[in-house]
Amino acid sequence: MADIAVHDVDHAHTDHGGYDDHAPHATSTGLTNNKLSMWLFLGSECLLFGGLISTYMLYRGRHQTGPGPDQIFDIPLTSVSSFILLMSSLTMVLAVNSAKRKDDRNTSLWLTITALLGALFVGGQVYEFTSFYHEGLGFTTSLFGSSFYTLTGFHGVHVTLGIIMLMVVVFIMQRDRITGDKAEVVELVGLYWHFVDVVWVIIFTLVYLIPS
Amino acid sequence: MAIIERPAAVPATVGSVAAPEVVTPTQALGVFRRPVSSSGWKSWLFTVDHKKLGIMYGAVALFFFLVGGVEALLIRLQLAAPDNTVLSADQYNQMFTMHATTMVFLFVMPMAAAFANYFLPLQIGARDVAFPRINALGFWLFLFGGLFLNSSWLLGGAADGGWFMYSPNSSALFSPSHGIDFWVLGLQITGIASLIGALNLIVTVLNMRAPGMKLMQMPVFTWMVLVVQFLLLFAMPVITVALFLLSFQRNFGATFFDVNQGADPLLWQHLFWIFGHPEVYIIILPSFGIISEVLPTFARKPLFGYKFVVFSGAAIGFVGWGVWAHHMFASGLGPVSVAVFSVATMLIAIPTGVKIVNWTLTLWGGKLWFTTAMLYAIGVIVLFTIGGVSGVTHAVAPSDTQQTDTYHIVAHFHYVIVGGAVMGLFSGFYYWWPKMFGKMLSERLGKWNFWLMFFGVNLTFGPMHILGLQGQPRRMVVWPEKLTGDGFFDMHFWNQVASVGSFVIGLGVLIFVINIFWTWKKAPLAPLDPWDARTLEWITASPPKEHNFDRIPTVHALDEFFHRKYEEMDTEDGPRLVKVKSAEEVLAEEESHADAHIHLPSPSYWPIVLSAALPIIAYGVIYNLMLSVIGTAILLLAVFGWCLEPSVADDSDYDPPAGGDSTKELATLG
Amino acid sequence: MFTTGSKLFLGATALSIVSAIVFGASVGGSAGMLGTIGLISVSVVFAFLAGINLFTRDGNLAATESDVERNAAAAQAGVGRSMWPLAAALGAGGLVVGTISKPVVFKVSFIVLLAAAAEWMVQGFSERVSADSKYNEGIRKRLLHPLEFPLLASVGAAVFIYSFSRIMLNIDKDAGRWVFMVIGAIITAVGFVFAAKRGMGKSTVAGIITVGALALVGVGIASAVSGQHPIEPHPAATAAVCLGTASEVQIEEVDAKASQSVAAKSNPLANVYLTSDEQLYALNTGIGNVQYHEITVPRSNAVHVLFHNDSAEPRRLTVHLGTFKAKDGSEGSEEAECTTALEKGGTAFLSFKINKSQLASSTPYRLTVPGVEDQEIKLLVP
Amino acid sequence: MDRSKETVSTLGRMPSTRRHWSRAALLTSVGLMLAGCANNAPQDIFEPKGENSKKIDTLQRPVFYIAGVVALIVIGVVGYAMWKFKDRGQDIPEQTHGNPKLEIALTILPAIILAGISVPTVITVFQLDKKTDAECIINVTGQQWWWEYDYATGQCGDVKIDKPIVTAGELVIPEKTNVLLRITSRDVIHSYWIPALNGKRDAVPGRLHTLRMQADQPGIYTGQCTEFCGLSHSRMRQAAVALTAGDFQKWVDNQMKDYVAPEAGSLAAEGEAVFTANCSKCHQINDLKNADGSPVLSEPDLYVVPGVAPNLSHLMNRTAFAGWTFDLLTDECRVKLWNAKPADFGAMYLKGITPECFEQVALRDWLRNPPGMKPMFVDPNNLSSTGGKYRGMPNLNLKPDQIDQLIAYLLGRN
Repeated sequence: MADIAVHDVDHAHTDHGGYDDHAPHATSTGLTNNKLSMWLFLGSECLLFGGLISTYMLYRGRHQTGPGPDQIFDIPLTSVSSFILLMSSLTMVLAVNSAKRKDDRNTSLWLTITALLGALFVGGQVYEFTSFYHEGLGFTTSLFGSSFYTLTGFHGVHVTLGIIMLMVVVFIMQRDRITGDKAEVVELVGLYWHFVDVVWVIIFTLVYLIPS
Repeated sequence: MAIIERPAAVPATVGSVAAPEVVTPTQALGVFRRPVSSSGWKSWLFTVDHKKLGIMYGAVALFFFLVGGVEALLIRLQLAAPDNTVLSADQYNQMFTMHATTMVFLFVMPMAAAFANYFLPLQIGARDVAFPRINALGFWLFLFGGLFLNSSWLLGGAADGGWFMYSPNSSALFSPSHGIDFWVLGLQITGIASLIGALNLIVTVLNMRAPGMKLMQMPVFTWMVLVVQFLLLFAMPVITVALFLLSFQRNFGATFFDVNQGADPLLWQHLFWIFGHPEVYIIILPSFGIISEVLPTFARKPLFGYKFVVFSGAAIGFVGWGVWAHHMFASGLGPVSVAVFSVATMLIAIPTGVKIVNWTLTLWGGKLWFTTAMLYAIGVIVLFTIGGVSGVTHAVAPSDTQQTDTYHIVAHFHYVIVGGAVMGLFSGFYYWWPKMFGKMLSERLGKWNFWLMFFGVNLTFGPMHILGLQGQPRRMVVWPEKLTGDGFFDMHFWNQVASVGSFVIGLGVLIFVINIFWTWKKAPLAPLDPWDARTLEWITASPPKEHNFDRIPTVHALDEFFHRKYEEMDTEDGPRLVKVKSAEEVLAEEESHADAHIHLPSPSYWPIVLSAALPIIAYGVIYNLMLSVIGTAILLLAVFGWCLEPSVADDSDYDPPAGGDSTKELATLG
Repeated sequence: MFTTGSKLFLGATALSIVSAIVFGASVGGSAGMLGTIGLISVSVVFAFLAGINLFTRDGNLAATESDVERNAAAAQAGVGRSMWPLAAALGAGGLVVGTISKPVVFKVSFIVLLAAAAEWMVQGFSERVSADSKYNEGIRKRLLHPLEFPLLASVGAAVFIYSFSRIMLNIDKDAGRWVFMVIGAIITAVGFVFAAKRGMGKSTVAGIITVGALALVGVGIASAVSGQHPIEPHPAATAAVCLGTASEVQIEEVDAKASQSVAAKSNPLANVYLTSDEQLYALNTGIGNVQYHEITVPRSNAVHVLFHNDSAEPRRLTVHLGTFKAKDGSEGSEEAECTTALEKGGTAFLSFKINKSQLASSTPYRLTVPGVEDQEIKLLVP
Repeated sequence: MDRSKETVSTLGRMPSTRRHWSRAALLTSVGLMLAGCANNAPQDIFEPKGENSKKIDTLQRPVFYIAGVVALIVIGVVGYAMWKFKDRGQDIPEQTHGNPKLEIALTILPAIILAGISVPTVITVFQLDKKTDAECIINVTGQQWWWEYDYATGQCGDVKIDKPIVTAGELVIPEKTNVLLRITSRDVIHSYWIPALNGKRDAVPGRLHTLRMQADQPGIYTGQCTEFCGLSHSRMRQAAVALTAGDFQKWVDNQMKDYVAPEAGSLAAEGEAVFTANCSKCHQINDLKNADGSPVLSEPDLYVVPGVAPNLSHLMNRTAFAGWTFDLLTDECRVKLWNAKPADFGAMYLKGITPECFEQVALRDWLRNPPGMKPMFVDPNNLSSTGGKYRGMPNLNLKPDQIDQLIAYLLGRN
């Protein structure tokens, strides 16, 4: 999983190309290199989650031992956490907005709020996993256990990395280390954050809602 | 890589307080300085220059080519006699697994990456790739991943499940050594290298083309590399998922392929081949690109049907996603899937055929100059055609159920991969060597090299068609003196021919290695434009300067360089092409308008540090998770060190330090 | 003479050797072994670093000239305040406490000590880099930010996440949802309020958010200490349940909210149908529409059967896996496995493996549906 | 590549002495080399012997011809262009960028050829997958490194099977009958392939795949596991034996017959005791009784990973053992059986392994040290990954006299 950290951070942040620093927008597509690569990276991520979701769907209902999804899912709780994650997309939009208006104070504020909401979501997931484990669904218990924990775990790791990225942007902004285009950095993290949210909506629908 | 434009050096004083002869920061900081050297071993270790990285990619890939070649020779030695005992069954299984893995992941792919790295920015008139440090990271990940993978030989045996690693044979129950763990994690590491490389090159091509260069004016090599990068971008995550599932199963007890828990082993096959079939095109398309550069150059006319070649390349890349199950015709998919994938597979023969037709028609009516590069390119047309038509025979699904997993398939894909991909890469070596090193590979040795390889390939893989059609399955450690029950089956002759052939190929490769050393030590400097070439990479010095172009060329046409050299003149005999300028004159004109401000990124420690962390994590997964924790700490440190590092080195990093009021900006983030 | 850096590393070497000895002597077992080895490797590393420092004179030939050292501006400037000695002392104290109390205290103290030492070292080092304190600060940041930022972010996130999940585990399950929602709402609302109130200073905002987060962490720690609400494991289907001899309550628990569908239906050995008039038959894979009441099952083979319930009653499919003598020769009881009870139209996989020939079992292998009389599918196991 | 049928089929089966002849060919001439390649190859995919493989053959033969012709044309054109347009000092050619009409034509041409191929392909795919006309069902299960056949109860062609038959290595089927194999595996993926009768089909654990088999006339048709399956992949072979309906009835009757106990006091009777003590842990011999009259039940699930070992009740009715890798017939008898006319084949085959045709060497070697003959995962010190179970047959350290006794006993298992 650590390697995912590598991609994420690489693409969220930047390197300077061979082109002159003073004209960062002189690209053939009009998108900056960073933004283009973030889009491409997210495209690639789609297939990562596509593979994991397919694995889960293939094995749906094929577990032999241990509790099944309908027996352990706590749909109201997960609905709340899904809603909280969606709210964090809203606060992320506000952060991007503030960043575009060069409003440092509110950018930091909204980034922090987004990170807190994300952390709340992950906290809910940790709680959920702990409960499931005590209810008899371990990682190695059944096909359902393995594929469920792998899929949602990968998503949880993505959210966690997103939180770390948000926090680091806040730190760096506090210490005035961004001298480039702040708005773009915030926007890149935002793109990633929205992607992770959208993936969750898909997971929530396919994994939690459909079998019940 | 040095920064071209540095602030004027100021006296080495720092600080406003008293004491004029204070310790200068650079001296006090010692090893914490950022690397800035542009020569010496440090300049290679910490470089972010796409050309240096390209050369390192190439050198390491060649090394792994030799490793994979030795493995192949051992395999053929084992199969040179009935019931042979050169290798034990276990060793043989490791050998063919690692031969395939090494050749695919550690030779052909990175060798293509080497050419792409070196020539793609040059061909589109860029000063570097979009993300130079990520480029460096990609190389180091590939190197460390490859070394990690091969370290399994010394640590209890390499992977023994075949490169396709079908479950459940790959589970710990059936393969208890750590070999497969090394394989999984090693491929995971090199996979990251491919993925970030893909991001980088796509952005480079889409965003950083020289002024005036439209997409349809890009050289075909660039085009094919672009298609390949898109394939990588979408294929790598799929194999990543498959590898994660497998390693979770082997290392953490997950149940993904545990049949007793109700799992379906075909899941692995689907995931593997959804990656694996695009992988075939990932392997072959760069070589198609190379010969699409070489053929026009030595036929002295543009590529016939440029648009058709480009679109057929893109079509191959696209349709390549819809044919993965043709590797699984015998897996029991059901008739509907088999029929659909069978027809889809036939479809892909059409764009491939288009390419062959266009290459042939490029030769037609040309003025053919048979250099070694040209011979290799023509060799690709011939051998790939043979591999292609035998491919059509297995697109026919019922026929494939007779042929799959026999030597007929081995023959087919070796004609495609050795005859198509590897010969194309060799064409690239001979064509671009003078550009990369300023010296030409010996043509005399080159011809020997080519003919030995050409005959060797046919001698090795031609007979395998017959063996396969006679029913010899693949991956057999021995073929017996007599098969049970009949006693007549004669596999001796063609197996022995194939073994002899493999050593002929080996000899050819040896001559190539000799050629490299001869060229390095003895060869004179090459002329600026030895082949009368056609594309942008030749409008600069050989080897190119660090910043590639003194002035970024403005592009007006496909084959820009050719059109700067030649113009159509009216003569008594009608219009004729006449050389109006020499390459030197073209270059001189460019240099006389050199850009005043050129910024290049500085070298960095972080790529190599970051990539070193991954094998540590991987060893930890296999032996002790504490090691992984340490690796992760190094990883985090490197990632953030990376992010907080300015693209251009601080003045104080230079010796003597520049200091003063630097105007240099930090990277966009931190 | 010893340079500043090498003094530091020599001290660290000595300290780690001593702690290795103390630790090795006091903690036994494999953990002790591991820890001792770790500490010894740490001391080797420190010794190595000390050696390098001695050899390179801190990377600076001039540093050996005592004049320069004494005259360097930084050497004369007052040393700034530092929290690291305090942290290091705390860590060292905790280390000692840890060796005699809980290992977690030891681990945490060790990490604190390590972090403090690293910070202290770099700070001390950077303060002597040059005469320009601003520049020195820059050096410190350059060295430490890559470490501090991700560590602070991930540790912060981890503590927050952990605390919140402990709260959720501590309080009642139903109340948890509300708490979850309320905390989320508060965070969002606070965001909007602060965003609107531009008059508030940055530090006020940061302070309030920090206090809030700390409160949550505090409650979390308290919750962790007080334990978690009871979570019952789901009962698994036992032979008694499958054979219908278990109590009603047990059976109901097993069937509670059972899954009714499977996504992939490829290649089971047979599809078993219970028709609406409660007739049981099997379709053998690979053979058209012939209804079977007898299936030959190879031994030791993981067999998947797909059960479709078309009867109006909730029904389960049970496979009777035979009765075997126990090791001591006594007669055993019949073994069985089953699906959960399916509603009408539900499908479920039943997987089983029969290892012994039918001769070995005193009862026949067969598929039945509890509650449906006289319907069975014989399993022939040669 | 495009090997035509002519060379293969006209030469027919060649006696084994010709092998040396073909070795000489190796050194002499190209023509002789081709003859060498056309040496008798029982797994040649161009020699179909049943309805299904003939369908494949009819489909693939023209494809091979077309493929060959296309390759020759391309290579010919390239060769001609190389000669014709060699640099002889001519002008630099006109910089033409192509000819769209020609391009489109040359794109459509292969499309038409492929469309022509694809229609019969799809039809054949569905024909070969037909499952509704089976006249006999046999479960085929692969494991490391041999095949087990379970004959399900019911009709098989004209023959009624009353109780399940379990055999290994050699699949016996009635001729001219649509047999449906239901293929699966107990451990890793294997692939069942009898080239003369049909294409291959993977044996995937947890899945059941079907494969049609039909043989036009009595005979023995060999094949090999074609999915890589571990250490002894190359020593996992199989054969299908087709018999006339009458002969098949006899074969079934023989499988059903009661256990023939060896004469008391004979060498074979001692062998029975050795077998019960050592071999019966894994290998089943139907109706073998303990001294107290209770049935001897094998429990391979306790000792080997796949949980089964070959049923040896009628070992001497098969012509090879250990994954159908080592012969039980002497060379001479094997050649006779193999070259038997279809009409005589059944009788000869049903005789089984008679003492005069019994090739003892391989079986003795096998009993002495199985892993020495066939690499298997049976090192008793290295079984941690399998929970103490073997993958394959371990060395039982039998003494020479025990081997003699066992051989005598097994010779009676027909």
